[in-house]
Amino acid sequence: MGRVTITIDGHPIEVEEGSFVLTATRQLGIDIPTLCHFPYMQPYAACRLCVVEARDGKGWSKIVTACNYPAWEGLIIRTDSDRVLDGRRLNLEMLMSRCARLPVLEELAAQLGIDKPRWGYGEDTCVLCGLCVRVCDEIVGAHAICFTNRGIFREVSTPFNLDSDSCILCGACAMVCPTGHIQMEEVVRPEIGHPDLQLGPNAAISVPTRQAVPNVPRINPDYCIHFKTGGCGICSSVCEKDAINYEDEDAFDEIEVGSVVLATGFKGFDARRIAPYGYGRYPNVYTSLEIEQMINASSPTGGQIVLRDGFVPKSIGIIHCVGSRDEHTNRYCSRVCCMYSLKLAHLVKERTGGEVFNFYIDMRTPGKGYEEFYDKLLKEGVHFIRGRAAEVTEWAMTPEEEGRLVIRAEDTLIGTVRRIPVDMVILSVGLEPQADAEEVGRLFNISCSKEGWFLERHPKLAPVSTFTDGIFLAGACQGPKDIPDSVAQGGAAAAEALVLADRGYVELEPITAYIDEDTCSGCKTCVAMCPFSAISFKVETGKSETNEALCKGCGTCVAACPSGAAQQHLFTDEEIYEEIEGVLTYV
Amino acid sequence: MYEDRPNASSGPFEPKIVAFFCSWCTYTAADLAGTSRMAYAPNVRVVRLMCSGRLDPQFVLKAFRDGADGVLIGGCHPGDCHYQEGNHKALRRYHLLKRLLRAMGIEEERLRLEWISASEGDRVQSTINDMTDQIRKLGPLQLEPIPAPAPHADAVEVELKPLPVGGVR
Amino acid sequence: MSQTITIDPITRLEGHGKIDILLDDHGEVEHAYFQVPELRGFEQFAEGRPAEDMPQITSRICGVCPTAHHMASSKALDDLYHVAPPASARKIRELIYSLFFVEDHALHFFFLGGPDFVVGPTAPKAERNILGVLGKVGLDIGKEVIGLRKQLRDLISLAGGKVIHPVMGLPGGVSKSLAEEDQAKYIAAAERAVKFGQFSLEVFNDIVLKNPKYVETILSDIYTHRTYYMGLVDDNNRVNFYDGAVRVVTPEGEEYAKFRGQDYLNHVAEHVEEWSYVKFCYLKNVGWTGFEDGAASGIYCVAPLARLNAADGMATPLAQEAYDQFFATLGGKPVHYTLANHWARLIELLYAAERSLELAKDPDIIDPNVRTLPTATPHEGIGVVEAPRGTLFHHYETDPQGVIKRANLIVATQNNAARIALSVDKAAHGVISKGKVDDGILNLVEMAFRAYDPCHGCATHALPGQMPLIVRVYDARRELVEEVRRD
Amino acid sequence: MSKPKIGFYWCASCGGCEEAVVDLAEDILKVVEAVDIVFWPVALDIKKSDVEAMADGAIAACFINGAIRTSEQEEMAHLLRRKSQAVIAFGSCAHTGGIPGLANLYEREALLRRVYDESPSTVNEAGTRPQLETEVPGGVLTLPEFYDSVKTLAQTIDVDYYLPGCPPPVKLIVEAVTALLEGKLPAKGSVLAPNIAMCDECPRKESKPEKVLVTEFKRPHQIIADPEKCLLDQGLLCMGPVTRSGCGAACVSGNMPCTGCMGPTEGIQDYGGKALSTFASCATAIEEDDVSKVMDGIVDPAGTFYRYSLPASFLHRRVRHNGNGGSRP
Repeated sequence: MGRVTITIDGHPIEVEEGSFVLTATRQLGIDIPTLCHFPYMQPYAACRLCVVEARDGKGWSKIVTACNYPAWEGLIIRTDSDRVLDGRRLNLEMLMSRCARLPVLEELAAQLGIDKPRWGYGEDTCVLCGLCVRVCDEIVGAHAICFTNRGIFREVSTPFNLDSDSCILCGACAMVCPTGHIQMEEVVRPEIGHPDLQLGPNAAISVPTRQAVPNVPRINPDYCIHFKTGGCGICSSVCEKDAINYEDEDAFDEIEVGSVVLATGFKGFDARRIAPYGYGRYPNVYTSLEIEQMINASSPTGGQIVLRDGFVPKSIGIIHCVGSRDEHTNRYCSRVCCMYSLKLAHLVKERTGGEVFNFYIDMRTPGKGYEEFYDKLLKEGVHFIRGRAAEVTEWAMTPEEEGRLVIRAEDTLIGTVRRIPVDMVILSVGLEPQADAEEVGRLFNISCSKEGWFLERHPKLAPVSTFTDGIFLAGACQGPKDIPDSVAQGGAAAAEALVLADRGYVELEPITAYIDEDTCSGCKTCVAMCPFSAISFKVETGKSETNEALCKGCGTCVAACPSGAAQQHLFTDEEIYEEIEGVLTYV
Repeated sequence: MYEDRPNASSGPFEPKIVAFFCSWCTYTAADLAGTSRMAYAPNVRVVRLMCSGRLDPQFVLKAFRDGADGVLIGGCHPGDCHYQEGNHKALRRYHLLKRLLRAMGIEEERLRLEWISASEGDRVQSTINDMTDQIRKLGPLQLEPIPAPAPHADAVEVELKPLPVGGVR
Repeated sequence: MSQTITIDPITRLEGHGKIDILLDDHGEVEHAYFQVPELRGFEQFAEGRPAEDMPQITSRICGVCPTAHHMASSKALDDLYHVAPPASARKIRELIYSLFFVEDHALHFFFLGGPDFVVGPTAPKAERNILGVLGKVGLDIGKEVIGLRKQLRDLISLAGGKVIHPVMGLPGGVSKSLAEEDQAKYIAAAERAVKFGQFSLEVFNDIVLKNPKYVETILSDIYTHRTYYMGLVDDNNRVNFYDGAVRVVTPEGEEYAKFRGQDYLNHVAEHVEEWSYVKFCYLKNVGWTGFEDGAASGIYCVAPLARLNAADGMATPLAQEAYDQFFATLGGKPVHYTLANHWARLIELLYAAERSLELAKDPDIIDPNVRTLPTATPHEGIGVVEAPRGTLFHHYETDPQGVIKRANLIVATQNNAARIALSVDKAAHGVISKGKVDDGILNLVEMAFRAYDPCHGCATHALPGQMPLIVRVYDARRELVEEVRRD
Repeated sequence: MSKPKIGFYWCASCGGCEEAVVDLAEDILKVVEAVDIVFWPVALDIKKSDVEAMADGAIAACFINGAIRTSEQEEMAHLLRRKSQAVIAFGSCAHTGGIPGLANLYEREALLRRVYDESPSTVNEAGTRPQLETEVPGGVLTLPEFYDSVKTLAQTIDVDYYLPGCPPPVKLIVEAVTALLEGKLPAKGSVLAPNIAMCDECPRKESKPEKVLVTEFKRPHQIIADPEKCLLDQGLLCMGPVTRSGCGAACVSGNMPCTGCMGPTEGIQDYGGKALSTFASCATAIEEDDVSKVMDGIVDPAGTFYRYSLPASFLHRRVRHNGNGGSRP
């Protein structure tokens, strides 16, 4: 089809021949009211509000619906002639007298200057625009809703008015419904603390987490209509780069590497483990990470600090050392909590203007500018109460505590127990090793500390190396540390890895096993011993021999060798006998 | 530092324990115990092996022969072996060796195997203290001395003089 | 002036024996004691060992007759596990055992006991040995002895892995079947052995029986004791080495008892003396009445002479002939002349040779199926065989895992211990007077002893060790007045 | 000029070693031609006094078999040491203690009790025990005393060479005597047998799989062993891998597992400890209780691994215990 030129209200515009007039008017920014129109769906011309006047300039003219009238060469359109407006008013008036007072209709009436329909109002809330039916058919593909009955009894419903099995609860019908005739009940309530993403409703297509790498959206098949019904596909039709690939699947790639940097990070302490703080029990007790999310400008709350009910808290309590420095959970200090708590205190105060109370054991602010930041907060009027919070409770003792959360804590500076009523409690959770640290450690043949942090080869001399050559550590997987430290360690680990890559060869410890040709009887006992297949039996010689490059020097084969033919450099039987004599003879 | 050596003076019986520690786990743990300033009984003398799988039962017997009252073997926890399964080998030998020692009239408690990971410095401490007490109660292991003959007077120059005779065949 | 003569130990026997001869003031023999000064206690350290290892462990009781212990032990294991070896295995065992008998008896006659007769009781000591024998009978024959012995022993190794301390014995059979191609070797060897057996008897005829002086010695009273005799016999009461019932005859030659090895405890008992480590066996139901012979004393005799006395004949033709000649010459059954053991031994040698020939030809011995796997839970097992030096009992008690809890061993020479003591005493009385002792005389004493071919390795399950003969004559104050040495 | 003087002597042995010498058969005559046997009690009447009369070191080489159990044997050993340039410990008993060395698992008293009191066939209400000295009419009878433990020859006198085996294989005896006559003996203290384990000469070597892993230890009477396949691979405790070669795999050719009479190769100080290590390592069990189950398949570790070498082992004998659980020499 070629291009044609049409004129709308005197503005010429070139459009695809046969494309609909409404599209052209929208391009020109000319507003034409519609109720039954939705892009990506076939025009339906049910509401008749988009009527315009079509002319050929030779005297012919006709009232048509813009949403489905095709463009042809020389077509002239008037969108605001009295004739057009009268038609719209009449159509709207008829809709109004069919329905109850609906905001959407009232608005249009106001625009078209109708104060009330001359035939009075009806009760219906549906304008029979058919959007719901069509979205369910054309886009969702669930075919769950349809029109039933005829004439004045026509209405939108599910077949036989029964709950439909084919409905996938996607909510598309409710979304497109112009009048709110269709309501969703309890399907996806946008709720703070969603399992997938701490905050906000989840979209079927979204960027998994902020600072995600790579930072691109991904489709969550659990929510995507396309994966449910094969329908929709709107995202692919709007994506100009056409980067949407529904066929893409999870895949495992094997990559040969010379060294590995482990940066598996940490796991936030599960605040539920400290019942008295009421996390999971009281809706307005949050973990620091949730607040971190909420406070982010791109969060559903747009960075506003709000309670579950959407109100802004007037006073906030921040409890430090949750899951740190605690006999019952973790004895170690998580090291980063003090500073991030201070940061949160600062931001929360800034955003809410409320009173912020910090409950701390000791304020640990080592490092550049940290202590200064603490001072700053003191000046800002953030409250600091020295003492571990005992509990968070709803049980009010005074009227002002009514309906609020009360933090009980001993103020060790003034030596009394205090009750601080707050609207919101933030728990500064500590850092813990990943749940699967043990397995990962095993996988890479490195060991974990008692707490489960990966063990470095030497705390001072080899802080990023491990006991296994070529395996390095970076970040919190090795122990609690803040971002600067993690970055620094990451750099160090990368450098260590580069050293190996650059050198191009590996140095073996000189502790490998060897087999004396002459005394080896070829009994093969050693062969089965070696977990690294470094020993093989040579049929030609009838003896076993070691491959020193593969040998890791455990010496198991040496201990098993029945004739002492196998020995280990630096750990020969003789040497060990001597050592035993040595350790036993000095007395 | 020499005074606190066990048996240094003819005081009450102080057991001598030889410990064979795997370099990756127990030996590191012993280091940790040290750097963590955990004091433990000075009765143990540690021999470092790369892996408990290197432990040849001969070493244990040799230690007993040379005056040890007890022998402690330390390795990585099962599944944690730096060399995958050296500690399993050690376990098998340990089981059989224990039965051998029983037959030889040596008390169970004198040989002990403990899985101690690199991070368990405290267990090195408790294990050593515990074992030392146990053996102090048992008393010294006194093996029959092995008779050693005086070397033959002219053993030194007994490089047998070649005999001026043809061979048998 | 009382004196003590010590013969310590007697040479040319396997094992360690010691004779003390006490003289009274007139230099007449007051009493002569036969002592065995050693003990090993296999019964004790068998405890805790796996039963199936006993055939190999007990064979270390004696390196001269390891095969005997090996067989007795294997039979005890059959009994322990209630399992019967297949015919093939049973025959292989007996074949090997018979071959062993041939070479062992040959060893004794030509190397140990023989010289006394072949060379002569009072011949110069330097000649009273194998080399002397060779001098007398000629080097070729010496070579034949050595050659045959080697051939037989190689064949024992072929089946038993080793000839000294074989390994073939297992409960329910033997560890290895015989290869078809090897059967011929066994037949050949057995035939050679039969010839050798006949030849040896001729040698005995020519050199001993044709020499009245020797015959007189054999018949002389100082080498005679009237005792009970014990030996293993087959269903027809003929001599058998490997299997059968234990038969005991009285000094008059009537059957006194016949019992299964399993019942040995009802018939055999051991007596302990302070002056010897060996225990002295006697017939339980007759009782221990001290060192005296006769029907009233439980003392009995085993080994070749006893076996011939205890049986009604030999199971093979040639041996049967010799058997008849034996009793005809020596005046009917039973023969009480200790020195007749040498002759009896050669008759047994011939029997063993003939028997091995029979078995070697038997098709069963190359049957590949040589084991019946035991299934029963072990508890107690007893095995008995005739060792060259007499009846041999092995008795084990185990836990359900087949680990030995208690072991009891009554060994060939031990049965003879009491009678040997009698013989030594009597011989000493007979040959020594006025305190006059010299080498020849002492040898006459030893002969009484050596005739039994005693093996004190066995007797005490002791470690044999030999010391040259020393005779010391002490006065009453036990100061050495004279010393005669015959190392 | 005179032929070199050779001596044979037996201490606490079963006589098998003597038989082994006799088994040289024709070779023995060659030996007799080549050397002058000056002492061999089992076969020759030669005086101890002659030996005493000899100049020290007059005997070129003396082959002593048997372990040392009595003072008598010890004296004799010392005498022969004096008279001999070279002493060769002949056979397992002299070398490592041998099977009688198993007696070191028990107390002498227990041994006497078992023999003279507990034996079912012994009638001894009086509880008579052999005495070192017994008064009898006209004199006193004496018996030598036994050491409480069995000693090896090297634990008694200085030994120059060892000829292992129970009994030593004829082939090795011949080689030793030849080397002796040709003056080609190795360094003092050597074992006159190949310093390589038996698997090397085992006819079944080929049949051994690349990885020998034993899931269950069998006992010889429990299975009918395949006469071709490696016995260890069939689950039998074959000591071949731990044991010196030189016997031509005699026991294995008898289709029975090696029991280790040839003793260990040079590197090994404690035969039993090493054997234990080897076989425990071959087991496959992982879980603690599986491990103990598999290991219990070896019913008698001490008696099996120290079958011939208990006196020569690090522990030497069973520890004697006093009441309080402590142990006393």
